[in-house]
Amino acid sequence: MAGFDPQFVMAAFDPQFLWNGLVVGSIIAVAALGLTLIFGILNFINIAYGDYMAVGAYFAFAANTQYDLPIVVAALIGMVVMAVGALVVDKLVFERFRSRSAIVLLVVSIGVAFVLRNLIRIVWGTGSRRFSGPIEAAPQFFGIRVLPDQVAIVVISVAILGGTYLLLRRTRIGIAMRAASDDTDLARIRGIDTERLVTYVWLVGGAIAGIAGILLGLDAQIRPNMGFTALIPIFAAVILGGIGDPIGAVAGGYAIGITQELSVVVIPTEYKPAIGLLLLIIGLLSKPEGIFGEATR
Amino acid sequence: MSLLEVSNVESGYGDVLVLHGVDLTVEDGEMVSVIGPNGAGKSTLLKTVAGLLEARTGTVEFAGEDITDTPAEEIIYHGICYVPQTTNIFGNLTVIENLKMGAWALEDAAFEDRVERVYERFPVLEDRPNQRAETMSGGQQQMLAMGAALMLDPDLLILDEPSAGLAPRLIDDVFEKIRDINDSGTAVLMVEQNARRALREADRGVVLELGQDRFEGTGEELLDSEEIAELYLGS
Amino acid sequence: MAVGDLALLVATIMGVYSLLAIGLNMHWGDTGLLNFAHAAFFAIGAYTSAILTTPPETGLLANRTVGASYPIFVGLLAGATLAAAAGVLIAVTSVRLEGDYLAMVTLSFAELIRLVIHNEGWLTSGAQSLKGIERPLEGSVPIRYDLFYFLLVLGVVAGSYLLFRRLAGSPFGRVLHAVREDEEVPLALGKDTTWFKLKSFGLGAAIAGLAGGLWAHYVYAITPNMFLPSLTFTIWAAVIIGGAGSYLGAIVGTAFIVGIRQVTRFVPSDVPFASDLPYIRLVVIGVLLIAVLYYRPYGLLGDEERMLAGSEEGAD
Amino acid sequence: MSRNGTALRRRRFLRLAGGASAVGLAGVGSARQNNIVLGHLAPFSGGLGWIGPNARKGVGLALSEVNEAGLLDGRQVTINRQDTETNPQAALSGFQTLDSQGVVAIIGPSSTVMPNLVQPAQDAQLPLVSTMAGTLQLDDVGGEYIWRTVPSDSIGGRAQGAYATDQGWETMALTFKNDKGSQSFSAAVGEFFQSQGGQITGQTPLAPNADSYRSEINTIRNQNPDVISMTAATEVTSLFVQNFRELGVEIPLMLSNDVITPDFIEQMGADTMDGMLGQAPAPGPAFDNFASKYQEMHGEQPGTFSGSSYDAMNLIALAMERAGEASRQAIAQNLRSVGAPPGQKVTTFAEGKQALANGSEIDYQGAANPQNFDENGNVVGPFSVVRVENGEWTEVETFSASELTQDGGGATTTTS
Repeated sequence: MAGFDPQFVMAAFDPQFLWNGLVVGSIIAVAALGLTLIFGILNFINIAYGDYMAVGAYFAFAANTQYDLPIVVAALIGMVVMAVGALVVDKLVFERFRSRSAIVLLVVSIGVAFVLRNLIRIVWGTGSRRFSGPIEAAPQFFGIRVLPDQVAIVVISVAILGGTYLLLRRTRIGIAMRAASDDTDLARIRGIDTERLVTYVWLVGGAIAGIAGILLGLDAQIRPNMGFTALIPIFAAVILGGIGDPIGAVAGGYAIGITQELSVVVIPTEYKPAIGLLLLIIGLLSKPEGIFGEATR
Repeated sequence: MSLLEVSNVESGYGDVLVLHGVDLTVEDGEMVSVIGPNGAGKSTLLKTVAGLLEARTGTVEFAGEDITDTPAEEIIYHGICYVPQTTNIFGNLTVIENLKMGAWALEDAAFEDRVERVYERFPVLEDRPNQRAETMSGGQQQMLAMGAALMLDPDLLILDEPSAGLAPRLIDDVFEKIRDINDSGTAVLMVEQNARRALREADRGVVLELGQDRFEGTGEELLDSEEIAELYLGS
Repeated sequence: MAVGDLALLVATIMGVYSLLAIGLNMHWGDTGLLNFAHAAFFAIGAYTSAILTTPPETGLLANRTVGASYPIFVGLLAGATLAAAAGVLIAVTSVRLEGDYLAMVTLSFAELIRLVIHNEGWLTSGAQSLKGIERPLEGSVPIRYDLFYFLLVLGVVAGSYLLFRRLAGSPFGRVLHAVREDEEVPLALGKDTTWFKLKSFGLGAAIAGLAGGLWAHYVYAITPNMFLPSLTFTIWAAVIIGGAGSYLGAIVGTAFIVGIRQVTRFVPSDVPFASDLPYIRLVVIGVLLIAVLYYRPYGLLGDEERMLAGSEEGAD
Repeated sequence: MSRNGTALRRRRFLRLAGGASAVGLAGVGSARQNNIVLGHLAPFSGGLGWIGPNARKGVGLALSEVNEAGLLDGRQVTINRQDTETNPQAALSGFQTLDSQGVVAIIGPSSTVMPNLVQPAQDAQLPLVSTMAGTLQLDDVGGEYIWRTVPSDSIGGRAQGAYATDQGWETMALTFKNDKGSQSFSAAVGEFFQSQGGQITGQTPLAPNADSYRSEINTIRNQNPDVISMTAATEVTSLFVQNFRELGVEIPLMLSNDVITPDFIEQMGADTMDGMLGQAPAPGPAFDNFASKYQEMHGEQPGTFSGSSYDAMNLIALAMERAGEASRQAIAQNLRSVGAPPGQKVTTFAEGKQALANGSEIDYQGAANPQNFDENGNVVGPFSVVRVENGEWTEVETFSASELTQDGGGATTTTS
């Protein structure tokens, strides 16, 4: 199916694909930002992160369709629930393993993922859900179909990325987060209570995971395994950007989103998921410190 | 009463004990160098004092207070600032951010004043407040590490191999700064690979071997001792 | 009779999964490698053996044009070999990575392999079941076939158990343990640790491939959905619950997890939440995994054997 | 969408109520001895987990009717339900669990797992009647122990192909969820459409867990077909339709029978669905009666595969009644004769029992289908093409069973 058919070459410059890629990239970028923040300080790969996204989306869904709250309010509820939820999971589980190796924590996070994902299935069933709102043909601008939801996704993403950037650059606590992500021991030597920072990071990272899940649900559907299946491109973004580097993660997110959407031009659609997988592998194998970022380990 | 008093401390990593009962004192305003072969436990000793490692037995007292089990994040509030050998700056942070973190324990209002004083001592930092720390040269990084540690104006500055990996000309600079800091009243406890140099600078030297303090004396005494010269100074 | 069939089926599943757990225990328990590609090795073994022993299909959906009629033992052997080769290939690229990064890379490789199996119908029948897979010696064994097959699997499990246990206690195994504890030490002693890791990866993958072949020739038909990452996670849970480092633990852990699945089938289907049972079961496995890691870091049986291994090493 | 919540709660309530009665029954030891146990093996979780409950409710309705009328002089029938988890290994365990419990027949699962059960069913000589497996892979394996109460995809696919041909559409794009069942159905549509002289512009698989199908839809649009045939279950279809509408594509879209339900229109919105086409087995002769009883019992309209599950349960019970005994052999040997002509047409177990008692042969007319098994255990039946008009699926054309089977089995491929 693929090949150098002129039609495909044309399509490569189709701004529609670029716009779609930008939307998908925005979601991956936000999700990758939360993941890399958490990783930066806690130093373990949290497999359950995708399920945090799903939990955020499902709580927003419940607020939106089961309690008929406006989507904005519902999204805030989803964010808050997941911010607190991430902290609760930490207190219940991860905190007890803080002194253990990153590998043990990774396996523990698999257990957490099992629990969260299947609780979702028990509570909300296995089928897919949508936020309320009609489905309408998207208006066209310069030949690009642009949905209001998509615009919202891009705008909200930029707001969250900008807000987080300011938090990390301009506030004492934000700088401390970056400092602790650089080197926890040195942060402690400076008098920074890293356990308290960990609390803030779970709150911020959990909220970001929640909103990322909501944005994903807004663009696609809400499903119990939505986060798990999104995890590979998100990890790929984090790794391309250099683990623990927020700006790199965001850049990686956009790069992967756009690459993924453009990929259908040259490869059969059924291999679209391979893009994230390949980028993850290549990213880890070629430059562990990331293509856009700096080494932290 | 000494400023720092380490008594019979045992410490180590996991199952491995590195320090087997070490005694050490630092007086007010004194500069003390700890020397000894690789694996003698020099860094372990500093980490134990700084609260990054727990002392299994023994006590650490500072200014009359028992700080033996005080965790690392609280040590600084007692007036001790520790500059580790590796990663002693936050590489991803800018110079000014590193200094801000150095002043974490401080009220915001006092920051401007302190940063001015650090700039005076390390003018190289004033030129590049927004440079990412890890893009600076090794010597500049060492200056930043010390500068950040001095933000709180500590009573005791602990330095782990401040000259490691630096070119000879830069080593002179670093020791000059340390001398300077000590002269302005801050006590210094320093571990050095470069034993001769360290003993020359220090008021007093302590030789550590196999996790125990073997010799102690003024810098000159140790430098003059044939036994020490043969064993540890590689003459 | 029928009760016996069920018991034999469950025991056979336990056997096949035990082989997976034995392979993973070599990776994780002995060598400390985070292999998350185990389902892919299992799949490679299953598909290789099935393709080599099952001629191309006919009919409307028959997109598989590759197939042969080699004897089943050839298929099993080829499956194990190819799985081992895949294991070594993946390891060559990534074994130098730190543990958790290795986990992500191997997981990605596994998903890529599954994607290829799913989409290359000419080779694997793709999303359709590769069906009509023959059972070895069916019709020519003097005992009940299910019993025969169980005994075959049991034999392979016993043989692998003895072999891998022996390997773990041999000088080879001791190097693996040293790599697991602290790679610097064997490196300092002049051991080419990368080579040892590759061998560990290959051996563990080979046994997973063999398990795949045995599975394919038992269940008549295989589909890509049998090889999802959740299978890898399940085997991980089994190894950790059983006790990393202990081959007996790997088998016990597997029996435990397969056992939960089967026992809960006897729950009457009309109790509340009965239709959520598969999910409740996974929640329970998740909680158990965390609890075991917390309360018994070395699993149900891992403690003893690691201590044993330690004393043996100490005696040298 | 807000109805999802209430539907969920209601389901939970029914389940609890069902639990109470089952526990009560289990307490009566003597009644138990006389019980005939049937197995119901279906996906209650995993990829097709949403189908299981439909099947359960269909079986449940037939079960209550059978028990009320009294099978074999009033013996009670109970159901042992096992979940396939949409996964062959779990299905095998479930099958063997049922076998070990001595069930005399199994009401069976979906295409995903059926190929793994064919041989075990034959080995155990245990009749397995699938109520949901349309896959072409089963076309030629049944007739003794393997049966199904849904037509093969080869029949259903022809209805779509035939309708497209009737409309004068010359080119068709195929797109399908990248799984076994959907691929099978889509292949059947394409095969028949080509055999009628149509041209296939491309086949686009849809990855099951994708976050959007926009790029895929763009690819399809670029093929510029006269019609698109899209085969997938609800999840993929809903996202596809959403993206399809958002992108403003105007090409006629034909959906597969999984989504031909009122619920789906309600979920997506009537405006969104307006004008979309679909095909489904035409309701069986007994459908209306079945649907109203179903509504009464479960408080909702029958879902996908509810009818075929109802039929399977009735056919198995009638086979036992005709044989006069509850054994695997008896069921296997009598299924065809109670389903197919000649005989008195009956639509419920009670009618059939009566007729059999009077010494007549019977020809069961099902809710989903006339249920006349061929020599391979397949059923054929009429198919309807439907279109969404004013928020309802409205029949636009029906193809009789003979129209869909007349030109022989494997239609010849005309290369495009």
